[in-house]
Amino acid sequence: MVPTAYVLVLSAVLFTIGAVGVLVRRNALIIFMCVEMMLNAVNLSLVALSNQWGNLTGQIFVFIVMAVAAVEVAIGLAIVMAIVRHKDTTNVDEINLLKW
Amino acid sequence: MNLHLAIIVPELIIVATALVVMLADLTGRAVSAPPRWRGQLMAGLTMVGLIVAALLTLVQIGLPVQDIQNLLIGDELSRYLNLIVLLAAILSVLMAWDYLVHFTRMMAEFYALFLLAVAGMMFMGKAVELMTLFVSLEILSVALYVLTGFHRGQLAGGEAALKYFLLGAFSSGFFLYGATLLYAATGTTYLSEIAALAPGGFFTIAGLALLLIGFGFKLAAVPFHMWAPDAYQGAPTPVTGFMSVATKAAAFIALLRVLLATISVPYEVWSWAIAILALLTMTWGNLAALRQRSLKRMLAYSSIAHAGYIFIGVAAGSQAGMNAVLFYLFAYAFMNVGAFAVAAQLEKPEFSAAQDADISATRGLFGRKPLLAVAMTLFLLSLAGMPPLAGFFGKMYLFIAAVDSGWVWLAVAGAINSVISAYYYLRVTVSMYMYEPSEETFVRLPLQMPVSLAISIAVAGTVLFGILASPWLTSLSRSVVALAAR
Amino acid sequence: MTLLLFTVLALIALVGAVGVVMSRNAVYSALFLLVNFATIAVMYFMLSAQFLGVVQVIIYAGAIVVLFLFVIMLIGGQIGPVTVGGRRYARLLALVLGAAFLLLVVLGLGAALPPGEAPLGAPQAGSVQAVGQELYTTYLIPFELASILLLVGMLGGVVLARRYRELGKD
Amino acid sequence: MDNSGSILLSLIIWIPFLGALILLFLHSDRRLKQVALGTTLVDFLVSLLLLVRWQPTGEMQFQEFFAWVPRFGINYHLGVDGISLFLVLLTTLLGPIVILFSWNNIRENLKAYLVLMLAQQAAMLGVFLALDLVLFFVFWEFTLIPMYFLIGRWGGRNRIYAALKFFLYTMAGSALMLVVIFLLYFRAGSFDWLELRQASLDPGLQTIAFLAFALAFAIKVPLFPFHTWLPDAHVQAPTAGSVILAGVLLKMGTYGYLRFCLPLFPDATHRFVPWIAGLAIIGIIYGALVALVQKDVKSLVAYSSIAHLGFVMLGVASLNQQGLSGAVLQSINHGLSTGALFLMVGMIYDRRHTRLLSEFGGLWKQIPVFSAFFVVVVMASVGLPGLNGFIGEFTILVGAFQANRLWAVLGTLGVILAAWYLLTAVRGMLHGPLDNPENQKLTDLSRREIWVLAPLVILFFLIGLFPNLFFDKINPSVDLLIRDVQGPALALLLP
Repeated sequence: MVPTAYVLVLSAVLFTIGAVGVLVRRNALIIFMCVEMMLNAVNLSLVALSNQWGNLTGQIFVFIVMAVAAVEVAIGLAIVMAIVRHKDTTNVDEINLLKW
Repeated sequence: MNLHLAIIVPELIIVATALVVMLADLTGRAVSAPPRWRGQLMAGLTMVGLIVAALLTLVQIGLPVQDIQNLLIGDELSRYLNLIVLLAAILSVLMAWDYLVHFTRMMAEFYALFLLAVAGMMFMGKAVELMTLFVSLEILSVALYVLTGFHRGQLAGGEAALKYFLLGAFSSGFFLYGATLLYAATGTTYLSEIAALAPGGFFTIAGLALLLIGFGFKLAAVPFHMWAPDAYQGAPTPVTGFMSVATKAAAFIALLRVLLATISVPYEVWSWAIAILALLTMTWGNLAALRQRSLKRMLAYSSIAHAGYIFIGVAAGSQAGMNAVLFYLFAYAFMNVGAFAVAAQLEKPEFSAAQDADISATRGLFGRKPLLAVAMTLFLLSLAGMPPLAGFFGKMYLFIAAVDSGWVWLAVAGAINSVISAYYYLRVTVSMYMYEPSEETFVRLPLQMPVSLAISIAVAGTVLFGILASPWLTSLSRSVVALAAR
Repeated sequence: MTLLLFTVLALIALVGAVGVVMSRNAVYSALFLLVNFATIAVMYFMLSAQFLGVVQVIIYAGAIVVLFLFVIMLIGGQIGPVTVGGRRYARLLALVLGAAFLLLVVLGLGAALPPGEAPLGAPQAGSVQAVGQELYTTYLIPFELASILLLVGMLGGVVLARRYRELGKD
Repeated sequence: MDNSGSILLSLIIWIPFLGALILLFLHSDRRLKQVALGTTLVDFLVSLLLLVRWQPTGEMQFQEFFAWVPRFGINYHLGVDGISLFLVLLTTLLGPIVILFSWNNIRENLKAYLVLMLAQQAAMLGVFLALDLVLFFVFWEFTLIPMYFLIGRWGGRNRIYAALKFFLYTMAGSALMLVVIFLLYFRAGSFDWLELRQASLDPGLQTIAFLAFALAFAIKVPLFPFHTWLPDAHVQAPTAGSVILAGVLLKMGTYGYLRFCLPLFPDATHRFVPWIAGLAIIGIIYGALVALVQKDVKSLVAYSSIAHLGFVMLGVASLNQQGLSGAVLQSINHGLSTGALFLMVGMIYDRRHTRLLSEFGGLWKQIPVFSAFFVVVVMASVGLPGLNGFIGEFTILVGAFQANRLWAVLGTLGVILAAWYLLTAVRGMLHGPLDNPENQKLTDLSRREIWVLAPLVILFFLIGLFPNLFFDKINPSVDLLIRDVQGPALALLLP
């Protein structure tokens, strides 16, 4: 069996990679993918903890997070599309009408 | 199972109103009613829903605390939050009433999303379980992302939405991780159980820290504020007014609930974190506002600064501090939505958000529209914290609470910040009173009835709330919990 | 045995994650994301969360990544390879912050968790029935709230996707 | 006759506010002016009732009490004693005078102007009458708002700078005071002046509180290094604004020292009194020297204010009966005489649209009534025996002499300098040949203008000849104040 700690550490590493990705990348789509990766990393923790504690709360939480992620993706990509129709870039540095 | 559904009747009414608005729109289209007429109908329906919800909330005040399966709680805190959110929403809908027709035909969608955002905030104020809290937070966030980008005719709106969305989603990640760590510490997501188990140690502290980051983003606290000026500037002005007040209110209440649950983290630890956040937020917000030329962007930075002031009350942690936070949020709802309402009247319809009304657009406003100028002056002076306006009393209660809890330096920093902020608020009054109207001066004429009503209500609130609300403050104090003595 | 499998999966997930961040082309990022999601789905099965494993495949791999790819393809010609961020100091800062965060969390986790293996629930713990039972009783409210959230998402999608027309031209 | 439980003080404060509200609904200029003048006159007459029903005691009287925010013990608590009595009367007297003065020379936005004047008056009265620290602070800060707009909208060429400087300076000064008020509340348990006066605060708190209060008041007075807002504000303000500024607003600072700093923080007072005296003396000499070289009459009067207020502060610093009584009386004197000076400068400015000394000369031949009034006003300001200024300055110097001889000597130097620059002004304006053709068309004072000045001149003589009418009411309160200040210090000397 896999010790919970290992899963949590993996999850923390994935979360950090995602967070760093958000900070270093300038492409809105990739930033967004990194955010999704962060949510996923947390989900992994939740599932492992659900086992650790022997209740289903963590798994329910994951289910809820998936719904949230789905909505966020729908809205986020729609926003990106709306912008691209105006201006042909997804590079957030080029989107500089307002200061970043 | 305890399903006291009565406690969420106001929320349900808001959600139902959103559905009614959409259905009414379909009907309106079916009979091909003219767009303007449809817009009035939507706004009217929204208004009715908001007012009914507010009345029901008023009826609930004083009732005993009840909960639904320990997930949602109907206590005084949540009822006062409802009132703050609904007040801001009512004023903003009045503001949007005639503003919307300038840039969109999707009135029904606007009002429906607006109502759902309101519902999300109200649920957030009631949520006492981390999943429920998270979903409520997402409801209001997603609705606001869309509302921010609602002005489809301009690039700035879309960009504001994108930035708001990306950083909002980013912060959701932190929020979620924080919640997960609290679950890791206790094996439960119920705040009451987390508080009862009260485990100390790494998980709780780290969980609270990550949740604080998440809340920091939502509250636009420095250094998590990068999205706020753009989102506030790019959003349609009624949305800006609404979200600058109501989102803050909901997030602060949720923050209080989380702090109440993480009982094992010592007061000395988290209050210092909050105090530093308060100091950074108000100082940076005010300093950045000094340099702004756009009226809306200046108000955006000012609302960052105001989150800093409110943090002072949280750092105090006492019952007086919590009272002060609620009191300030009420005062803030009047004065800030009022200020944005006036700002909205100074925008030319063809303005895109990237070049919205400069401060110079208020030049000589006193000569053109004296009443509008006087109203704006009252809002600005109140935001600066001048007596006898509501903003002064709000700050006063915050500072009293801070001094009571030993945070004298924080109160001093707040007072000094008020002086800094006075400079940029006064610049607007200088422009309004001490110059003659210029070419750039633009006032949307005629001033429509709904927005006049909104401004009048806001003026009345700004002037009278501070002076007359003292008995109310006493009743408030009975019901609000103290953090420090958790 | 399972530990070995876990290690392999973890490495794949990490490669996927790093790939998402480092890829020059958004399409590759999306594909790496798919790898990451898929390995996590397998891990869900290992952690006896069968229902979530299936949902993970359907929602993340099936819907979300596809949606990403779809958008990239739709606007793809225009974005091409996007260079990794401009400001060097900002990237450095992000890396330092990330490293510090990771160090803190991993150290803390090591200290906070007791050694030993996770007590495993019943084999059927994460089945559709079990999850469904909880979801529709104990956590009915968040579930219902999620439906409001989906309503918001639907409305938002409608608003954002509708082609913008100048007023007066419709 | 017991006068507690009367609502006289509330009436005095709220009548101008009520008048301002009524003004909002009027339209004709004539009616506006009539109502404003009527309001201020009624307010003045009501305030005279204070004299009628006055009790010969130094304690607070006409007290009103009403719990405002019970949770924090914030009350609507008003009261008046010998120290504030004449400041209140001065404020209500200057009200109708400045409105009468503004009768014809405010042409735009008369309504806003009058509303602001009335609001200003009400707020200043509130400052002098409030006995609750929070209430006091509310009025104190509120006084900024009308004056800011009066300067900024109706002021001179550099008005915006002056208005902003005035506002921000004063607000910055009082920011600390606000926090310290709360600190006092938690250490001493009350916002109420009467209770705080009974409480004995620990020395550390006294020092902090004294410094915070003293800073706010020093900016208002203004004491020497904090004075830089004053010349700007005074010179740029419209005449009526200058009169209110010099006549009443500055007195809020000296009053603050007398009412709060001295009795509430006696230990700290003793520690810092030499500093205050030092700054006051620097102010006296600096103000006088700078006034000497001014070319603009209004600037000259503005700088003379710094010098005169230095005198008042010297009296405060002497901490004895003569000094303090003199300070109270000299506050009134300065309000009357400098107010009159600003009015007369305003009158000549309305005619000639210049205030440069070099533009005038020989006015005595052309406008004798004006000149006569001017000489009397200047003499009052210089401190000619028989007029009010003499009484005030002399009493202060006696007090200062008892406290520290050097102070008195340096103060006397200030008197001489004051005579010098004011007489220079008189000579430059009234004497010499009437060689400027512009001045040959000048008209003398109108009947309205005489009405404006007459009450002030009458009071010069009244105070100058019968000072005890005033000292009788001031002294009992000053005695109580001295008991508060000296008590702990004397107690320290005892074994």
